[in-house]
This record gives sequence, C-alpha cells and structure tokens, in this order.
Amino acid sequence: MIRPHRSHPLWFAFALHRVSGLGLALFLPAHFYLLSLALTDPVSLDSYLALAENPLVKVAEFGLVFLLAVHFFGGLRLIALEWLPWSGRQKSLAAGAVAAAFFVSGTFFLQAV
Amino acid sequence: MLDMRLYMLQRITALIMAPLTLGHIAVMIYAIQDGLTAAEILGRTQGSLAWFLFYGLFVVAVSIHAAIGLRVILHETLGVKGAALRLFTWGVGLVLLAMGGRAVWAVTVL
Amino acid sequence: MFCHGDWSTGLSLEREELEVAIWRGDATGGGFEAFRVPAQDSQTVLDVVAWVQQNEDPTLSYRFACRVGMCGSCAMMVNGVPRWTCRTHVKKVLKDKKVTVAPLRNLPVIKDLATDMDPFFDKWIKAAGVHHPSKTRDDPIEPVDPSSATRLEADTGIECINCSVCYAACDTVTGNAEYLGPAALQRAWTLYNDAKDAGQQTILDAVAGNGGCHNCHSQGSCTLHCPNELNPMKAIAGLKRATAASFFKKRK
Amino acid sequence: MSSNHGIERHDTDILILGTGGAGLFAALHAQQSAPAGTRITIAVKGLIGKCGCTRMVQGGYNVALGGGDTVERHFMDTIVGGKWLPDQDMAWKLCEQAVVRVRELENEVGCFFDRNADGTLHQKAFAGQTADRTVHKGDLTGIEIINRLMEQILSRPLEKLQEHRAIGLIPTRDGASLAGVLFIDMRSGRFRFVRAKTVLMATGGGPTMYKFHTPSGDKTMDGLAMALRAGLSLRDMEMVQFHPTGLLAGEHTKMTGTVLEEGLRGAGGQLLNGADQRFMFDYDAQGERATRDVVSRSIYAEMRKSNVTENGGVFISMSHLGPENVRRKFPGMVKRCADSGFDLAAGKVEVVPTAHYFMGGVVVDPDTRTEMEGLYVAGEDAGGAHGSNRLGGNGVANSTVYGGVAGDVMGADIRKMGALRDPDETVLNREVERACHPLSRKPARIQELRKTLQDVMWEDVGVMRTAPGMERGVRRVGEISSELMELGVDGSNLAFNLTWHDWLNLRSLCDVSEVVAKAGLARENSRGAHFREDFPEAGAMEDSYFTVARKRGNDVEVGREDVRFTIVRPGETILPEGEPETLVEAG
Ligand SMILES: Cc1cc2nc3c(=O)[nH]c(=O)nc-3n(C[C@H](O)[C@H](O)[C@H](O)COP(=O)(O)OP(=O)(O)OC[C@H]3O[C@@H](n4cnc5c(N)ncnc54)[C@H](O)[C@@H]3O)c2cc1C
Ligand code: HEM
Ligand code: SF4
Ligand code: F3S
Ligand code: FES
Repeated sequence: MIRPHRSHPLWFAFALHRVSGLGLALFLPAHFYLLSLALTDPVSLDSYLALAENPLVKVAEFGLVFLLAVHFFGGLRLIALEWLPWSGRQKSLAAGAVAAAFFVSGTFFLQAV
Repeated sequence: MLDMRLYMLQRITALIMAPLTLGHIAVMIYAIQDGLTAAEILGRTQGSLAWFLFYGLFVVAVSIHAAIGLRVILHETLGVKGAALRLFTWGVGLVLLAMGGRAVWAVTVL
Repeated sequence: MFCHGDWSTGLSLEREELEVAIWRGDATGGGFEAFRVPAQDSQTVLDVVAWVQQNEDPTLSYRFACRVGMCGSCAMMVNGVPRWTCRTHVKKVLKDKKVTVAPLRNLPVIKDLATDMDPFFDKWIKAAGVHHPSKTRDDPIEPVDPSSATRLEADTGIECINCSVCYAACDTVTGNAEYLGPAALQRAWTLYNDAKDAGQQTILDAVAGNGGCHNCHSQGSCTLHCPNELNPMKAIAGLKRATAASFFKKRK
Repeated sequence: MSSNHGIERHDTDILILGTGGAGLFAALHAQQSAPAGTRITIAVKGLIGKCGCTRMVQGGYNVALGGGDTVERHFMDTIVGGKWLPDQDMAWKLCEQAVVRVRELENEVGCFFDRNADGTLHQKAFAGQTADRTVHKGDLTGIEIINRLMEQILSRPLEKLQEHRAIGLIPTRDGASLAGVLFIDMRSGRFRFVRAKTVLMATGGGPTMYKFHTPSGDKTMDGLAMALRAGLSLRDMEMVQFHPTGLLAGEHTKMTGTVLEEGLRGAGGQLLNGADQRFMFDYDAQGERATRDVVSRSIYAEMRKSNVTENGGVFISMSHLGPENVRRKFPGMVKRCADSGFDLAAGKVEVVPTAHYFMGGVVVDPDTRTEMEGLYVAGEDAGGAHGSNRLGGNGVANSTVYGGVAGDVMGADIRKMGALRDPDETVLNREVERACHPLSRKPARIQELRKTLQDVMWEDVGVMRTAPGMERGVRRVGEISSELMELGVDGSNLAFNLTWHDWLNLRSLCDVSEVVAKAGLARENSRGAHFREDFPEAGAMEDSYFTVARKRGNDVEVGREDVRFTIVRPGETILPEGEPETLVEAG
C-alpha cells in the first residue's frame, strides 16, 4: 500500500530503484547459472537461448533490460545528486532517468522482435 | 548500518559497472538482432583476454554492489542486524562471486 | 469505533460538522475513535483536536505550545501525512468533511497524540549538532561575510524548528533504528558550513558512522513535508559529498 | 484523594524551573560555576527548549555594541521607556551584561545573528530606542537563540525532567528558606518532590488571562502564583504590556491573539476601522508609527466606538505597498497568515491589541536573590528591570542576562550551603491536596470558565482602566475563582491529562489576575502600560512609586514603595554633555 506521505515522485524513484536492484540481484544468479552451462552443456544453453524466440520470454527480457536500465540511470542520478554540486531539479532528473530507461529497453525490445 | 566504507564500496562499484553495463547492453542490442546461439556467444568471447577482464571486473563489482544492496534491504525491511547481517552480506557476495566467476570462466576461457 | 455525538450539547443542527477520527492509545497499542466537531471559518487541525479535548473527551492527550509554527511541538499525522497542526488549516486537509489525526510516526507514543521526542533529540546531539566553539565571550564577535557561499549554505538550514515532521516522513528512519534522520543531519551540515564552528572533522566523523548520512536513500519525503520549506535531502547530499571528498583525500 | 498519590522524592543541588532564555542560560552557567560533582536538574512544563516565549522572539535582542551607541544610552532608553519606574541597578546590569551575553551567544553557544555586508552585526532600532541596537536573526531570532541553547543543554549531563510541572514551592518548617519544589510528572500524572539547595524559578510569567494574548500556551503564571502562595513580594503587577496587532480570527482558534509583527506598521502598514477608514491620526500625530501603548489604546478606543470589523477588531492593510513587495519583505508573516487563511500581502487582516508581556514579577535583587533563602528568580518572572514598560528587544536580553547571572550566583552560593533542607510536610501535603481538589468533583468544562476570566480581564483590567471597572474586575475574578473550585476533572487517568492541567492553569491565572486588578487599583496614575481613564496623568516623576503585592493570610495586600533613583534622577541623564538625543535617523 502506498501511504499518503509516500506519494510523490522522488519516493517512487526510490521504490523503483529498490525494486529494480532487488530484481536484478535475484535474476543475476540465474543468469550466471545459464552462462556457466556453456562450460558443461553448450547444447542445453542453446535450447535455452532458443526459448528466447518465445514472445513471452521476449517481454520478460524486455522487463529485465528495463530493470537494468532503470537501475542504471537511477543509480547515476543518485550518485550525481550525492557527489556533484546540488541541482534543484531532482524530480525532473528522476523522471528523465525513467524515460531514458524506457528508451534503452524499448530499443532493445524492438531490436529483438 | 551502512557506514562510510560500505557506502563508498557501493558507489565505487556502481561507477565501475556503469560503463561495463552500457557496453554489455550495446553488445546485446547488436547481438540479438539475428537471434542468439551459444556458438555465437562463445565465438565472440572465448579466448579473449579483453572479454575476460571486462566480465571479470563486472562480476567482482556486481558481487560487492549487490551484496551491500541486499544487506540494506534486509536490514530495513526485516530488521536483521549484527552478525547475522554480516554473514548474509558476505554470503551473498561470495555466492555471486563464485557463480559469476564460473560463468566468466565458461564463456571466456574454455 | 464508537462515536461521541455532540447532539447533547445543543449545538445548532445547521452548523456543518467535521468527522474526525483520532488515534487513542499508548505505547501498548490503540486505535481510532470518531468525533464530530463543529466546523468553523478559521480552524486549524490543532483547534479541532483541542475542541475535542475541551468539549467531548477531556482525557485526550496532545502537545502544543506556541500555536504559531515556532516551537515544533504540535506535529501529528494528518490523513497519513506529517504536519504541524497549529499551522494547518483544516480546509486544506479535509476530504469529504473527514480528517484523521494520529501521533507522529517513527517516535514512541506516550499517550494518544503525544509522542516521546527524546530519540529525535538524542540523534541531534549524536550527529554533533552542537556548536563547537572557536572563541569565548571575551573575544569580539567574528565578522562573517553574509554573502559568502558557506554562509548562504548554512542559512538554508538554520530555520529548522525541530518539529520532527521530516523524521516522521522518512521511511529510512522507520527501517533503520540507528539512522540519525534528516533534521539531525541537516543540523550537522549547517554547522559544517558555519565559519564560526571549529568542529568540521568532528562533524564528518559523527555523520560517517553506522547510522550516518550514508544511509539516506534520497527519498525526499523530508524535503517535501518540511513545513518550513527547508531541504534536508540537499543537506544530507552535502554531507555525503563532504565525507566522500575527505575519504579520497585521506587515501592519497 | 491525595493520600492515594505516593509522592516520589529525589534530591539535587541546583534546580531550575523552565527552559526559556533564563532557564537554559542558568543551567549553562551553573554548570560552569558550580563545584565539580554538583547535581543540576532542569525541569520544565513542556519539552526542553520547545516551550515558553523566548523561542517566539521575533524582533530581536537589545545590546549596545558601539558605533556611537553605549551602555549608558541603552540604560537611559530603558529608564525613560519604563517611565522612571525600573529598578535602576537591575536595568543597568541588564544593559551592561547584555554586551557580554551576546558575545557568549555568538562565540560559545553558536548563535548566528544577521550581518551587515561588511561582516559586522546588523542592528536596527525598535520604537523607543535612540540607537540602532537590536541584533536579530531575520524575524525568527528566538528560534535561533533557543535552539542553540537547547543543544548545549541536551548535550550536557544534566538531569532533565521534561513535562514536569512545578506546582508548589515548599519551604522549610520555619518558612525562612526553600526546601524544594513539588511537581506533577505530567506524563504519568504522579507527584514528585525534588529537594534542592538552590532553586531558580524561570517560568516566564505570561499574561494569558486576557482574551487576546501572545504567549505560548504553556505559560499560565504558575510561577507567580506559587511565589504568591509562598508569601513572596510581587512588584509592578499592574503592568501588562499589550501589543497593538494580534491576529483576530475568532474565539474558537488558538491563532487568535498571536502577534503580527511590529515591522508591518513601521514599513507603512495602515490600520483601518470597520468602515475602512484610517483612524490612527485621530489619536496621535505619528499615526500608525506611534508607540505600542498608544496604538493599542487607539485601537481599543475605536473598538469602544464600535467602529469594528466582523470579529470586533480593526484591519491592518499592507496592499497599498504592493503585494509583491510585502511578500518579499515579510515572507514569514505572509506565509503564516496564508496558512491561517488570510492574505496579508494583498488583502486586509483583522487585528486587535493582545496581551504580550508581563512587567510585574517577584521582587529580586540584581543577583536574582529573593527574600527566601534558596530561591532565585530570573526572566519574565522577576519584576523590576523594565518598570512600567518593556522596550522591544529588552525582554530576551533580560531573560538571558539574568538567567546567566542566576546560574553564576547559584553556583557560587551552593559552596556555602550545607545540607539539603527538609520540607514542611504540612505545606507539601496541602499543595498536593490543592492540586487534587478537582479530581473528587463532578467533571465539567474548564475552558468556558477560562474564557469568562479572559473576558473579564480584557473588559475590566485591560488596555484602559478605571477604578469602578477594576473593582468590578476584582469581584468577578473572585466569583470565577470560587466557581473554579466547584468544577471537577475526570481523574480516572491522570497520565497526560490536559484537562487537569487546564484546571491548574486556570487556578494560577485566577490567583494572579486578582493581584493584577488590585495592583491596578493601587496605582492612581498612568504610566507606560498602565492607563487609568480616571487618572490619565503620569504624576510627578520625582515621586515615582511602584506597587508591591503580597499575600497575608487569604488576602492580597498591595502597598506602594518609592522608586530609588540610584543612578540617575528624573530630568537628568548619564549621557555625556552634548550627546545627541537620538542616533536613529528619522524615517
Ligand atoms: C510572540 C512574542 C514575541 C516576542 N518578541 C520579543 C522580541 O522581539 N524581543 C524581546 O526582547 N522580547 C520578545 N518577547 C518577550 C520575550 O520572549 C520574553 O521576555 C522572554 O523570552 C522571557 O524569557 P523567560 O526565560 O523568562 O521565559 P520563557 O521563555 O517564556 O520560558 C518559560 C519557561 O518556563 C516553563 N514553565 C512555565 N510554567 C512552568 C511550571 N509550572 N513548571 C515548570 N516549567 C514551567 C515554560 O514551559 C517555559 O519553558 C516576545 C514574546 C512573545 C510572546
Ligand atoms: C549498472 C550500474 C549500476 C549503478 C550505477 C548502480 C547504482 C546503485 C546505487 C547508487 C545504489 C544505492 C541506492 C541507495 O542507497 O539508495 C544501488 C543500490 C542497489 N543496487 Fe545498484 N547499481 C548498478 C547496478 C546494479 C546491478 C547490476 C545490480 C544487481 C545485481 C544492482 C543491485 C543493487 C541493489 C540490490 C541495491 C540496493 C537497493 C536499495 O538499497 O534500495 N545494482 N545501486
Ligand atoms: S527540517 Fe523541517 S521538518 Fe525537519 S525538523 Fe526541521 S523544520 Fe521540522
Ligand atoms: S526522507 Fe529520508 S531517505 Fe533521505 S532524503 Fe529524506 S532523509
Ligand atoms: S504549537 Fe508550536 S509549532 Fe505548532
């Protein structure tokens, strides 16, 4: 539940950063596992990769790349906020980070289909 | 809970990963255009010291970064602290490092 | 929930009424009770609460002092948002003539709407939020250029009334018991920029520890809700920058 | 009832009541001056530093810091402003020590006051001053002073009793010295008796028995009521300062009575009556810029003529100065009015004179000592420094200077004091009984009776006074006082029981109101804040007297004492010959 004191852009940016970070952290072991299949079993890696043609998986992939992109731009925004001279435009920057993430992951998605 | 040291580690690893991620996404966008196969991936990466360093660095950074990140989330949402929290952080970091290391080994060295 | 109607008091029926839900209880728990309060032209949330205590339920506890937004003792959660109640007009927060009032978040409740603010102030002191003198009463007053960059920076945080609204708004405070919180850190940053303060390193050490500035996730709720339009988020970013700079300097 | 309440007891060496400028400074200085190992306890009705009026100081702090201004000039302004009634030795110490105190505030406590472009302190002139003297931090000077002091105290290892309300000064069996103070721990509702070798009372007076008043809600004359019961002498009790422009927003809101700052009139704000006409020039050639007392009386006169606004006051209007301009110049005031639903910049805001400061108080010497061994009084609780009128900016100077003095003196005196003194248990029990009085009676609404008292004081002992009016006032206050004894409070849960404290507040206010009215009757001339329609003349300055009230048995007796001109006599000055009358440029 979004409590009233939270309903504002910068809190959402925080939540998004946390969710994406968490999502990536959960996905990462799976990703590593898959890649290491190359070591033991290239064939099944291929069969996994073939799965990628499945539209559902494509959407999931899009989600993943979106998470990475959103976390990436959001993270850069945070580091800029913390280390560069202060900018009063945090809300715009947060929105910009999300937009950039959509752009990147959208591009990725369009390339993939 | 998060002191100066952990904070700096998390920020520095983030900054290390930033260009690497960008590179990775760019390669993926390029690579995915005509479908992915294991051979293709391996063909690009295997035996390449550059790719080894690229992904190796990424794995080290991401292990530290994610371990600290999950530590914060665990503490703030479940209130875990002290030795248990330290154990968790190290555990996550080492597991990621091991799994990531194996993957990098698989795609670049063998 | 039970309802204390005020029909018995013989108020005129055409007078509009507000439906007010007030949290009652103490450290061991509690819940909301409903009251009906006559609406008035000029009426703050504090007035509403006081009306209930003076007319409906004499055991209702709350805290206020100055009634004009200077002392920072009247803050409560109003419709789920932390606010100074003495300067919040009910019209601003009313939804369908309804409003809920609860004790400030993130602080232990003493009774009903009154919280124990000690943890907030303990952290203020822990963040080195006390002047570190460089002179004594026998010295002349130090000339300070009011337009210098550091003075301008210090001025942005100086009007904090320690109302704890930001502290209540911050979810990091909720999750992390040690976190010093926005107001204390802002005070540290203000002192850090004060030309007269001799404790810069003390301050950086105090805010770089376990519950220090590095725990802030820039949620920005502090800045959004601060009734004095101060910007603790910015102050904390300042501390992060200053500590990071000194971190790199020391490594060299 | 009382026997059911076990009294918790504990001991300390130095006990301080109140955390305004006086209380906090006393704690700081006591810690610096007392021998190592001295136990210091600070007890307060609210939270440390978050109650009382010092925090609410807007305009600033008077101190002569050179640039032509001198302690002598500050002193003369204080004496002349107080219409020759101040205790001159106290006034002198106030002006002299303010110089040290302000350096202490800046250099040791960490306050930052506004600077000129060249880096020196910015000083401005309030009405009644002949030099630019008032240092300030924007228009929130009190917040800066109290926050910094509060940090100092919070960071020190003193014993802190928050939300502890003092309800009785308990003497020794022989009545000559103070043994300790009885409190209610407001959070639990239990009694606590604290013995101490020295006690500073700095509860800050506060004329909140008037329909319109500015002080903080926790201030209800508890200190003076306690002092009265303890048999101490109170002086200048008729002297209630009204601020001309308190916000008028209706009876039901606590905003009513709060100050709209003086600067508004200074900057050209106009006062308009209900018919939208300017009226100040009908009363004084200075118009809106006349002094506080004159403007207050003029507004009051206009109100009597029923030339009033909807809520029964007058308007202050700033819009002719340009809303943008007003917004820029008075951002704090404009925002505060806007929060309360009024447009100060472009509209008109209803105002009314409002009781602001209490010049009267306990008779003390310039070292804050009282007649009772072990009891010290400083700040707004102490009488004498201001005489009949307090200059804007002298209030916080007074509380910080004398709070510091009290701390020093207590720290020194304690070395000479042997053991803690034992209380007169009868008095102790009587005080407990007193506080428990309402708990055994049928619960009733307290607030209505407080409103009645406030109306009575406003009507009969207010801005303009007459003998018949004040006599009626005395009678009506007496009736309210008796009625209060019949009102009960639901005592089922005494923890944080505000209604119980409302009752106790009203008890203190009734007791002190009676003294104010009686002292007003005893002064048969008009000086400063005290204006008698039946005695409009000030009387010969040479023959100045001040009133002294004390309780004998159940009665309050008011006498007069001659002012001693220990430093300067009326008609004379201590400024060097040839000094200009004022250093403030007109305009
Ligand atoms: C709105 C406003 C503006 C002002 N502006 C100025 C100005 O610009 N310049 C100026 O010089 N002066 C100004 N004054 C006056 C000035 O604030 C006071 O003169 C001065 O601050 C009084 O200080 P104090 O320490 O005596 O009392 P306070 O600061 O009022 O402190 C009294 C303390 O005693 C506590 N207390 C009360 N009763 C009890 C009890 N029973 N038990 C325990 N504790 C108790 C209170 O809670 C409080 O902590 C202003 C006053 C007001 C109200
Ligand atoms: C690619 C560049 C990346 C950047 C610039 C970046 C940046 C950041 C930053 C600045 C934070 C701190 C946020 C805060 O304290 O509020 C953070 C937190 C986090 N990051 Fe990253 N990150 C990156 C990649 C990753 C990756 C690949 C993962 C996944 C494995 C990840 C997982 C996390 C987690 C779990 C958190 C904790 C989130 C939280 O505290 O709410 N990050 N990241
Ligand atoms: S920063 Fe703002 S919200 Fe926080 S305590 Fe200070 S005034 Fe209150
Ligand atoms: S809300 Fe909390 S997380 Fe940081 S920006 Fe403010 S302190
Ligand atoms: S009562 Fe002082 S800030 Fe609200």
